[in-house]
Amino acid sequence: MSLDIWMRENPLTYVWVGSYAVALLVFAIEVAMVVHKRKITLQQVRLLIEAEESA
Amino acid sequence: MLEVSNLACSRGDHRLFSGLNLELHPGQIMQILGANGSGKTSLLRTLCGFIQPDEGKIAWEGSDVRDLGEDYFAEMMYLGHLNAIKDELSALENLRISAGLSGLPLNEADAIAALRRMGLKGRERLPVKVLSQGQQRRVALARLLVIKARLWILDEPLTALDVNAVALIEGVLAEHLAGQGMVIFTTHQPLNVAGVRSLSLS
Amino acid sequence: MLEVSNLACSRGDHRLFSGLNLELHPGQIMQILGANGSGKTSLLRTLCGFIQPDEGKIAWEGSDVRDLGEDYFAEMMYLGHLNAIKDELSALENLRISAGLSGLPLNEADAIAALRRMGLKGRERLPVKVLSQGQQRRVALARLLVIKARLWILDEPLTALDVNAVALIEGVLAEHLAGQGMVIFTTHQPLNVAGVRSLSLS
Amino acid sequence: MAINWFKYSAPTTFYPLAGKLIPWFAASSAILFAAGLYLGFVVAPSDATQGEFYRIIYIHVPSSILSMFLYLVMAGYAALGLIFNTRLSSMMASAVAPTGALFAFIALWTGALWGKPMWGAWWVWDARLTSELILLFLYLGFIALHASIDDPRRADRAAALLAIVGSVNVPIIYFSVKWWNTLHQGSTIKFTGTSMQVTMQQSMFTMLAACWLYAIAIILMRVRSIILERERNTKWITELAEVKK
Amino acid sequence: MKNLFGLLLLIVRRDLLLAMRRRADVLTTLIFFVMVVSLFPLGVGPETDMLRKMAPGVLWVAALLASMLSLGRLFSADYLDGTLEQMLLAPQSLSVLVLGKMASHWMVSGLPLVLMTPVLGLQFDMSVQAIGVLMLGLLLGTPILSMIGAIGAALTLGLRGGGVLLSLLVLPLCIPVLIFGTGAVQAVTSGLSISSHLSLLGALLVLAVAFTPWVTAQALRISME
Amino acid sequence: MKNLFGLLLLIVRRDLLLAMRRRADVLTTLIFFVMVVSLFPLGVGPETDMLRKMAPGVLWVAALLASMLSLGRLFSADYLDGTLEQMLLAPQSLSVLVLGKMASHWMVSGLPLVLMTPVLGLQFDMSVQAIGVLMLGLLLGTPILSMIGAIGAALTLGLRGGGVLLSLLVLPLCIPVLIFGTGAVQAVTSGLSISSHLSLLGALLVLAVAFTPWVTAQALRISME
Ligand code: HEM
Ligand SMILES: Nc1ncnc2c1ncn2[C@@H]1O[C@H](COP(=O)(O)OP(=O)(O)OP(=O)(O)O)[C@@H](O)[C@H]1O
Ligand SMILES: Nc1ncnc2c1ncn2[C@@H]1O[C@H](COP(=O)(O)OP(=O)(O)OP(=O)(O)O)[C@@H](O)[C@H]1O
Ligand SMILES: [Mg+2]
Ligand SMILES: [Mg+2]
Repeated sequence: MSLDIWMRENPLTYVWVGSYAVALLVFAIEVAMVVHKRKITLQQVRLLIEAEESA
Repeated sequence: MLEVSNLACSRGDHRLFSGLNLELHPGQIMQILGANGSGKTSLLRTLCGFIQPDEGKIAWEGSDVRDLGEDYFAEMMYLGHLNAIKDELSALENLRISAGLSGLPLNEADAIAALRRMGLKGRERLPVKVLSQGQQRRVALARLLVIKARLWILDEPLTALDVNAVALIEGVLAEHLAGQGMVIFTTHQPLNVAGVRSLSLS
Repeated sequence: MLEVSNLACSRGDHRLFSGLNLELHPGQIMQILGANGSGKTSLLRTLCGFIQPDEGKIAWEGSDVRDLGEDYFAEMMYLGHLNAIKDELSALENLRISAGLSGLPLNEADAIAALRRMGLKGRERLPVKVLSQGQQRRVALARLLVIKARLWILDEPLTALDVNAVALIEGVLAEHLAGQGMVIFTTHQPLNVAGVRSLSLS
Repeated sequence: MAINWFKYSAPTTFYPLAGKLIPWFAASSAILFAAGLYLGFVVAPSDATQGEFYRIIYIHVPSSILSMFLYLVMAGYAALGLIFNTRLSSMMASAVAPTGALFAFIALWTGALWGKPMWGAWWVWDARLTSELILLFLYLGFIALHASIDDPRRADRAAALLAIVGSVNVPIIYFSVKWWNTLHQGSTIKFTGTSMQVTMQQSMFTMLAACWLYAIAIILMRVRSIILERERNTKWITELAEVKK
Repeated sequence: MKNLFGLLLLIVRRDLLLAMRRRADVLTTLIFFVMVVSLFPLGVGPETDMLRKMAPGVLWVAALLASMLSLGRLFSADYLDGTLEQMLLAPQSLSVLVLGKMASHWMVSGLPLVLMTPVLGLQFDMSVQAIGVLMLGLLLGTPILSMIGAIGAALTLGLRGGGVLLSLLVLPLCIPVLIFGTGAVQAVTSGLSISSHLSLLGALLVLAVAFTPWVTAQALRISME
Repeated sequence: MKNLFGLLLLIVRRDLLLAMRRRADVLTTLIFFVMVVSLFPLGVGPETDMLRKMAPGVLWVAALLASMLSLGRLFSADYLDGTLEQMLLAPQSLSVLVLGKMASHWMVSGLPLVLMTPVLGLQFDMSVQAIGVLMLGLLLGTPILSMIGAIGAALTLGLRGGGVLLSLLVLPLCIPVLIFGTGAVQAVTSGLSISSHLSLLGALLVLAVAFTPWVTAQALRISME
């Protein structure tokens, strides 16, 4: 199959794109999600505090 | 004697009550008052140990109920919004099983007598699911007659009951109090029992 | 106009009622009386078409309700023992969805106004499961305010409501009657509305 | 000492401390990643039998190790939270779970990518692979249970019980799977980790350290959000600088 | 017409909203699928050849079970809290309403399985072509499973142990889908034409869309009596 | 001691009585098992050799799924109608009570599967000896499934989508049972000794009896909060 041949010809690309890029992407997504979650949580906390102050 | 000191309880972000104190001595009855959502059910469930209070202590005969565990359960009985009866079983079977669970096996004659007293004559052996709302509640309330607990915790016992049944329950409560029992309950309906103290959750 | 003639209904081996007649004209309100298990719920569910009567006829504006089908449903609203609300959704979402189901999409502002009127201010966006019994019942009852049905069939609408809520419902009923609506209901609790006729299932 | 330990187990002190530590962990992790990649791809020679493919090892092995180790960490925190009712431990447990699951996923993914050139198949039902897959399921179970309970206290306690039962079961699973497999199949083709070259070993350890530090940094970041969310009613949260802003 | 479509949309939106609230549900159906599929090699042994042959059968059976399991909830939640009563009393077409519920059920529990199939196929060492046909089959077949299942769900409403009873009623009806679906994969691996199998599946799908909503609506009315 | 035994008996009697009232339940678990097992030949194709090899795995997986399905009801009925609250408030050992529920669950949903196995084994052309070992394995293994499952059932109590979530939590934990159970059958067909597999299963069973009731009791307390 073509993937097999390509893989044997470009082992480093295969390793890089297949494993390291994916792993780094996963890390990046995780970081992005955590940062986003922090932003959202901070927003919610502020909203809650405002609501309490006005009440 | 039930003694609650400085109890605080919250659900979600919402503080329901705090600094709540109450004492209930043998022969006393107490009604928890409050609007919808003021925390009556939450208070009663805290007294049963289902909900962990944020602060405060609940003591039975001087010891913390959490340390007492099953010894407290043996003296207490809770009747909540749910009837705790099995649809497929008859009223008779239901009553005998729940007595057995409380460690007080009940013979058939006694069980039938209790059900009759609750106005379920002729319905003892029907599967409970065909009974009306009020009849189902009566089956649940029949436990008051057969389980010998000193402290009764009743959450809206009168739901779905007609006037006759309400009168009956009033009689049962009075009897229990006369025998040095204790009752703590909630209801939104009028209930005529002598000597009711009340505690209001604002 | 709702017209019931010679209705008979039985559950199991048990004849609940027979030869029952009733008429309900615009602006009228009728309470079904009866002890626990006398067949009130069964009667109301028969009027909705959930239960097939043994005998007799139910007519709406002169035609049999079974022939009318959806045309009857469009003019009628039933509120039973169950609240028909989704635990996970908020009160607001619940109300808007049930209005949508009845073919009357509801915008957010109106829905909020209705919920506030039911005393749920500040609780509109909480998931319904965290509300108390009485608050959940209020969410269900908010449908009375937004769904424009002429005939209301209410089975124990006051369950779990506190005194304020009961007064509120009394007001809503009076308003509906003034607008030529019709109401048929059951309850074991006292309800103050002018002009209630009653029908007793012995 | 004991006093100190308890002091830092309170969210109030832990939150700012974690905030100060995160940049250090993150920066050293990034540096080590760069170094590890350099060592692994430039300095280390290619393998005699596997050519360049073996270089997957530098991400595969660290993530496999972390995925297993983090499960124990998670279960440990959960147990602490359940037994001593310390809020912070439970929060740590729920902060560890997603990272552990992701490392398990990376281990599976990179392993599969390695399997294709080595075995000619993306996946074989080998003992190690299968138990890694089951480990991922255990993580997902923990996360799903925690997510489907709304009351955070109940969620913590229920998920903790699950994690503890799971950690008792993990060794049983591992040995049963291993045994199941070896009974049928003489041997699956396996990479024999024969006397690894020094540079290979160095790059492996560098990458392992990098992943470790990354895990610590991200877990601390996540736990800070969790603390904010859970403690939003308390006074100290309202007085935080980032909240006031 | 427009009104009916609006109703369909309302129901689909509502059910998807509910599914979002209980996001865990969606994921767990998927994970259940993955897990059942992964259990088989553990029970049967790791021989690649045998696993490859079993694969389409295992995946189809797992998909069937996963959609069966999630069917239990299709109406029962609405039944228990009284919403279903209100739906039956709604002045709108019950069949359309039911169709909406079927559609959202499929989106939540069928579609993710289809999307997950390639990964599992690779685990069983299936060829890319076979995986393609398997997915196509599942894409046509899983909606049929949801629709036939809905009839069973409506009939077993409110009966205790409904879940198992449901499977009992529905599984036999789903056997043709299973046979055509796996047949197509077997055809492609032995180099035969797949069109007859897939077009039969397509025909079943059309039939199901035409009739099952109405039948389910009737079943609901019977169950509510 | 006698008191605890009396409680155990009370609970078992009660649950069996309930099961008798809903007789359909017992039957349907069994029929689900039979049906899942019979679906496989349909999905996989009729080659006897392959089927014979698959048989223990398929039967075990089906048993696992069937007991998973019926687990959903282990506590949920009691939870919904409030009986479970009363059980937690009973002045009696909760662990013993839970053990009673586990025992009756097994009698209702595990034992019938074991008894049904010979018939299904013959359908897959298994040897009599292999069937014997399979049954023995199931006899030791199904109680473990009920007991591990009970933990999951207690943890997922009252959660929507409980059934699938339950499988997600419990299936991975049950894998050793599956492996030892099928391992024993494979050992006997290849002429090896079965005692090690079965004694491991026995050891798991003893461990489960010792610990799961207590863990489940804790899980119930957590879930009722
Ligand atoms: C999806 C497939 C794979 C999975 C899930 C997987 C999983 C694992 C796990 C869990 C470990 C354990 C780490 C430890 O024991 O310290 C590991 C280590 C390792 N794996 Fe994989 N693996 C996979 C494929 C492969 C392949 C294809 C190769 C090479 C041909 C490979 C080579 C290694 C090596 C060399 C180690 C380190 C061994 C050691 O330290 O004892 N893995 N893998
Ligand atoms: N299958 C059956 N066999 C015998 N009796 C039955 C059966 N199904 C229902 N019943 C009886 O029919 C009556 C049902 O009444 P229904 O629920 O309409 O009462 P209700 O007037 O609403 O009472 P409540 O005030 O308690 O709500 C009950 O007396 C019940 O016992
Ligand atoms: N997770 C939560 N988030 C916010 N509020 C909550 C949460 N859980 C419970 N509540 C609130 O706590 C209160 C619960 O009260 P409880 O059920 O004890 O009321 P009650 O006094 O018994 O009322 P009723 O008379 O209606 O039965 C309600 O006001 C409810 O809205
Ligand atoms: Mg209440
Ligand atoms: Mg009634």
